[in-house]
Amino acid sequence: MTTVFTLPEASTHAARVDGIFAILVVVSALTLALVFGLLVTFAIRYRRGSNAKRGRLPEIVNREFEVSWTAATGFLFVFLFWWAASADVGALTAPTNALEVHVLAKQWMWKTQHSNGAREIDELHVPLGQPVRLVMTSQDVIHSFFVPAFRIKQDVLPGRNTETWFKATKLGVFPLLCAEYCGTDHSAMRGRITVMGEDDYARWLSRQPEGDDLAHLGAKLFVSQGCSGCHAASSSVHAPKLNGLYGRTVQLSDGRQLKADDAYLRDSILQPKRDIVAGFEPLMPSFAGLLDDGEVQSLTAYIRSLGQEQDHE
Amino acid sequence: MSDVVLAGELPFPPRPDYLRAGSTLASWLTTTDHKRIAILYALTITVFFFMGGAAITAVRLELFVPNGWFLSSDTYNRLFSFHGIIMVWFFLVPSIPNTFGNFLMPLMIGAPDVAFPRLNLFSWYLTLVGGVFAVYTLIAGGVDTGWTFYTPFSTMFSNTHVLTAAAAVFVVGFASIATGVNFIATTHMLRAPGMTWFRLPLFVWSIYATSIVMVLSTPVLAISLMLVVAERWLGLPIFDPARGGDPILFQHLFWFYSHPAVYIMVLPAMGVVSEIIPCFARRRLFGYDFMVYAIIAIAGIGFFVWGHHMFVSGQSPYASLIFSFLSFVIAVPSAIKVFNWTASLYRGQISFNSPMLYALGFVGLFTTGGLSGLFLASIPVDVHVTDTYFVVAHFHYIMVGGSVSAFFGALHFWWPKITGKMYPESWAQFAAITMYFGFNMTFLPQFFAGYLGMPRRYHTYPAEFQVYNVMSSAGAAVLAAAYLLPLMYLTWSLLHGKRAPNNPWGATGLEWTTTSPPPPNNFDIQPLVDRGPYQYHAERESAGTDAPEVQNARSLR
Amino acid sequence: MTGNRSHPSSSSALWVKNGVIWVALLALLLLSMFLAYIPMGPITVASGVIVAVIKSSLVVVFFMELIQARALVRLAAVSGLIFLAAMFLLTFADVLTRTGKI
Amino acid sequence: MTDATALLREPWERFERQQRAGKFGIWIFLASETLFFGALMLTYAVCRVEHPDAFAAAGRATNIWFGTINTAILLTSSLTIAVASQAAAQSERSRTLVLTCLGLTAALGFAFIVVKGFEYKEDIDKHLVPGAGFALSEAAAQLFYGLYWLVTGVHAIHLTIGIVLVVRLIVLGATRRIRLRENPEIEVTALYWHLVDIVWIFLYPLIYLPGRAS
Repeated sequence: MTTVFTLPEASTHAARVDGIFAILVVVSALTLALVFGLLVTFAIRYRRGSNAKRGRLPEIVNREFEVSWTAATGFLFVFLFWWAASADVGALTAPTNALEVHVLAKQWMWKTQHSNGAREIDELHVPLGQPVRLVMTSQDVIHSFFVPAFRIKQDVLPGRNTETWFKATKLGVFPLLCAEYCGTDHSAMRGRITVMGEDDYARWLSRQPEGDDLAHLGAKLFVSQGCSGCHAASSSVHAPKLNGLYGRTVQLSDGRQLKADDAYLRDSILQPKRDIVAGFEPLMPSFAGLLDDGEVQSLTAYIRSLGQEQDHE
Repeated sequence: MSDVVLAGELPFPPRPDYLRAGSTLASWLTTTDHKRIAILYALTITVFFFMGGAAITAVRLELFVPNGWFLSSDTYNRLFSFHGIIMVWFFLVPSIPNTFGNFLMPLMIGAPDVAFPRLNLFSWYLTLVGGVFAVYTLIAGGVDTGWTFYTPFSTMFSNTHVLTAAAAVFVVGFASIATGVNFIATTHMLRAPGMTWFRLPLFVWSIYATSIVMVLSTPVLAISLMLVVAERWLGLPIFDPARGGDPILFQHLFWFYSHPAVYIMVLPAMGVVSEIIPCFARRRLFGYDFMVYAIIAIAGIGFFVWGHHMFVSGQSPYASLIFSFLSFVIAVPSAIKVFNWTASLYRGQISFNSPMLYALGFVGLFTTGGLSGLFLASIPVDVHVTDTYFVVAHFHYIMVGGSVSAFFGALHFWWPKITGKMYPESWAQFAAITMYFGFNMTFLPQFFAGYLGMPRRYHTYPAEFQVYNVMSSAGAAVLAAAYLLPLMYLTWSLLHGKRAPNNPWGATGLEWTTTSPPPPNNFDIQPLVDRGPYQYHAERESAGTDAPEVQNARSLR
Repeated sequence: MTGNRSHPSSSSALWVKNGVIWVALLALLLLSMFLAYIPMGPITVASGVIVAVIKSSLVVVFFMELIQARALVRLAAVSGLIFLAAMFLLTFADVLTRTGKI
Repeated sequence: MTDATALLREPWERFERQQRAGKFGIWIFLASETLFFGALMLTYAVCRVEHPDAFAAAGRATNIWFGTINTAILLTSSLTIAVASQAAAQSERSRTLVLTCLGLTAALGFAFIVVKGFEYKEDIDKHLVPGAGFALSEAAAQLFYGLYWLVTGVHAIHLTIGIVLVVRLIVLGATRRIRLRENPEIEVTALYWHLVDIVWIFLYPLIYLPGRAS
């Protein structure tokens, strides 16, 4: 049982967080040294009965003195805020070429799914040096995807997608933990992130059981659930066509405009009456309760692939 | 020190003080005397303090080994939830305002009682009813949602006694609103003639600010718990994700109360320390008006920073930036207070009685807790350390290192005034020092475990964190022992303690001008105030600590 | 006399003084109902709330006599609203700028 | 000086100070009630911003006539208790006026509860209770009705407390066990009643007016 004393910096973000952490440690150490130092020296020097000099406070220690170091403290804190905020704002959105992984959290396990359909439980294999974007949702309560080595943590909410991203910079296996209390086995809901070399990852990926990738799975669902009846390109029913839909801005019946992203597709499947496309009747039945989150993610991937085929021709 | 005989007045014939003004149980249970109600509260919160302590002792024992040894995960979850709920709402929130605030605030402003005495007794009974709900919840099997009651776990997935736990907190919430209303009205309406706002002792200021925070934030807690109960018990969907409910909305409502709540817990402690340090350093408090503005600033800005609990909850990054900035801003008043306490020691005549040890301990531990708060206010670091033991260490440094130390400091500082008996000084100093080191041994390792990635509320944890947990559990044993010591020697002092004079510490303040313990209506003659608080003059004193001129009290009638 | 609450002496004057406010309140009620049926998009939604604010101000100022109350009481009345406004502002700072809507 | 010393109570020496403290105390409590109902309004506002169409559809399903009549009733009750409170503050004989106004207020309050009862019955018949057989198709409409039942229920409880307080004043006043003239309790009860009325003034546009225009 090796006790851990230092945490590996295994992602680009980790280095930046540790930088800010170090500054804050230095500032705190100085302040603590100042406060403890003053406390101890005053306690010893001005203990009752000592023959140190008493009397009125020296003139300089007056109102301006207090105002000035209050302002100094204020500026220091605002500077610290700016320094921390700038690092945070920079790391907000994942780079566009990020590898997308769908994470599904359910009471007390992690299900990860690569874009080519490879599925893992409490495991995630990622390539070194390539940004990975995690699109996460929960099937029951709030969980939290926490990888200490990458310094990332993001709550996973039911009924909604939350995202985070990282770019691994060290090979190895790093613990994955659930950080938001989620019931009995909250402390058992742990996993491992394995960072592999570029080619090892490709070999590992190809060896995965040839489960359909998300898009093919989505295609099957598109037919079996009856979506093709109205939305297929060949169908005569007056319903919005989905080819090339992904990424386009959609004109809605009440005048609003929405970008057809993951969240829009997901809402249209689960709550069709929410955003009705201009020129169409709200006839589509809701699939909430009929499709679980994994199937919704596959359908979304399939609809996205419709858009991409158009770009290739 | 001889009793201070008021200029030219014969000592009044001995009358029964408030303790002996009636000895039947009924006289205690139907009293409207703020001093007796303070004693009732003191007993109530002591019982809850040791109940909460027992729960966490079991947890600390369980965490000696990575995979636990005598608790199931469910029991573990109920124990830490019970510890949280009891310590927050049944000990820390009422601890200083309802006991020392109730007892001392009327005395310090020269009033015979609080503005609404019957409302004061009613809020104690509300706390009792809340306590009954809490004890029922414990006996019936406990609640496992943590003290935060996050949805949708609390509404849809927990099969424990969430309803009675929420009812307990709901009822005790209204007790603190009633106390808040009472104290605000008292501070405004019942100050002695001459006691202007800037002659108020800082303890009264801190209780006044705490009351405002209590009155304005607790209703939102009542609503958030009512919504959980409505959804769980009446089936009215409000946070149900399947029907479009927003779990983050619950967190907004909950933290809108729960961050001001931590200022409800620490502001009175700051008031206590601002009374103790000048008295034992024999010096006027440095920068009195800055300390007042700092208290008001903390109470005010305290309402705008709650979002720093939700940086990783899915809250929008822009809101997180706003909350992060406001959280850095609120650190400034706390820094002012720490520097002013330290500066108050300069050129003083410092004596190290146990209240002073607790107060100095408070300044040190509160500074550490406050600085670790800076880490949590900066978003990138908070993303890494939130929901880990780093956060647990942060808020324990402020609540246990700060508020509980100040509570024990106040307990020793005003013990002679409340009970009329002196406590054994050497025992008290030993307990204070043990508590200081026991506390640090318990919570310092948690900072490291937290940064290295050990999440909070974990029954079983990765093996590499064992050494930190063993150190913390060992420290907890020392801390528990340190908490039992005062129980023993203070009970001893009640029975065999030396008779306390009116002003054993030579302190200024109206509460020291009346007898110890005070008569039922506090003052034989209405005090008149013509100068500010803390009239200590270190330079005129040689080695002794004879009492400086107290507020001269002249007959008004 | 008791506090600074000067009142018209006779009871009929009382009814007239308060009756005027009461009529105004009922008129505003009907106005808000009427405005709700006019399709003006967000203005319709806002009209309901604005009329409610006017009605409640009338009740607070005249029926609850805040206009004659001491400054301290007015401060107490306003303090609740200040922190309520802060709660709304900061909560909506999150809700309105949150991507990945529900 | 008025001989109100009968109403004087611990720890006050002068009646006028006690009266001021009572008024100041109730206003602080009303500030906390503002946040109490304000938090409920915030919950409604956030849910409505996140589900505008569902809330519009749900708003249309409410019966606006019940809402308008009830609002009118409560506004009238505010008038009567205002007159009662102002009459009580006068020095000369106004006891009958105070008692009649308090009676009117209690009656109007009771009328509101009765009308509310009919509305609840109609809502149940129209299956507007969130759960299995919910009438509207939008899922988020159930959020609206979850809040509707809760908010109107909490308001009804507060109104019932108000009615009890007013009836208490009537009974004690009529049997001369307490002095109605310059009794601070009347003003305190009136202020509390006005708050319950103001809460309903805000609930009316939130419950009954959404979605009327489309």
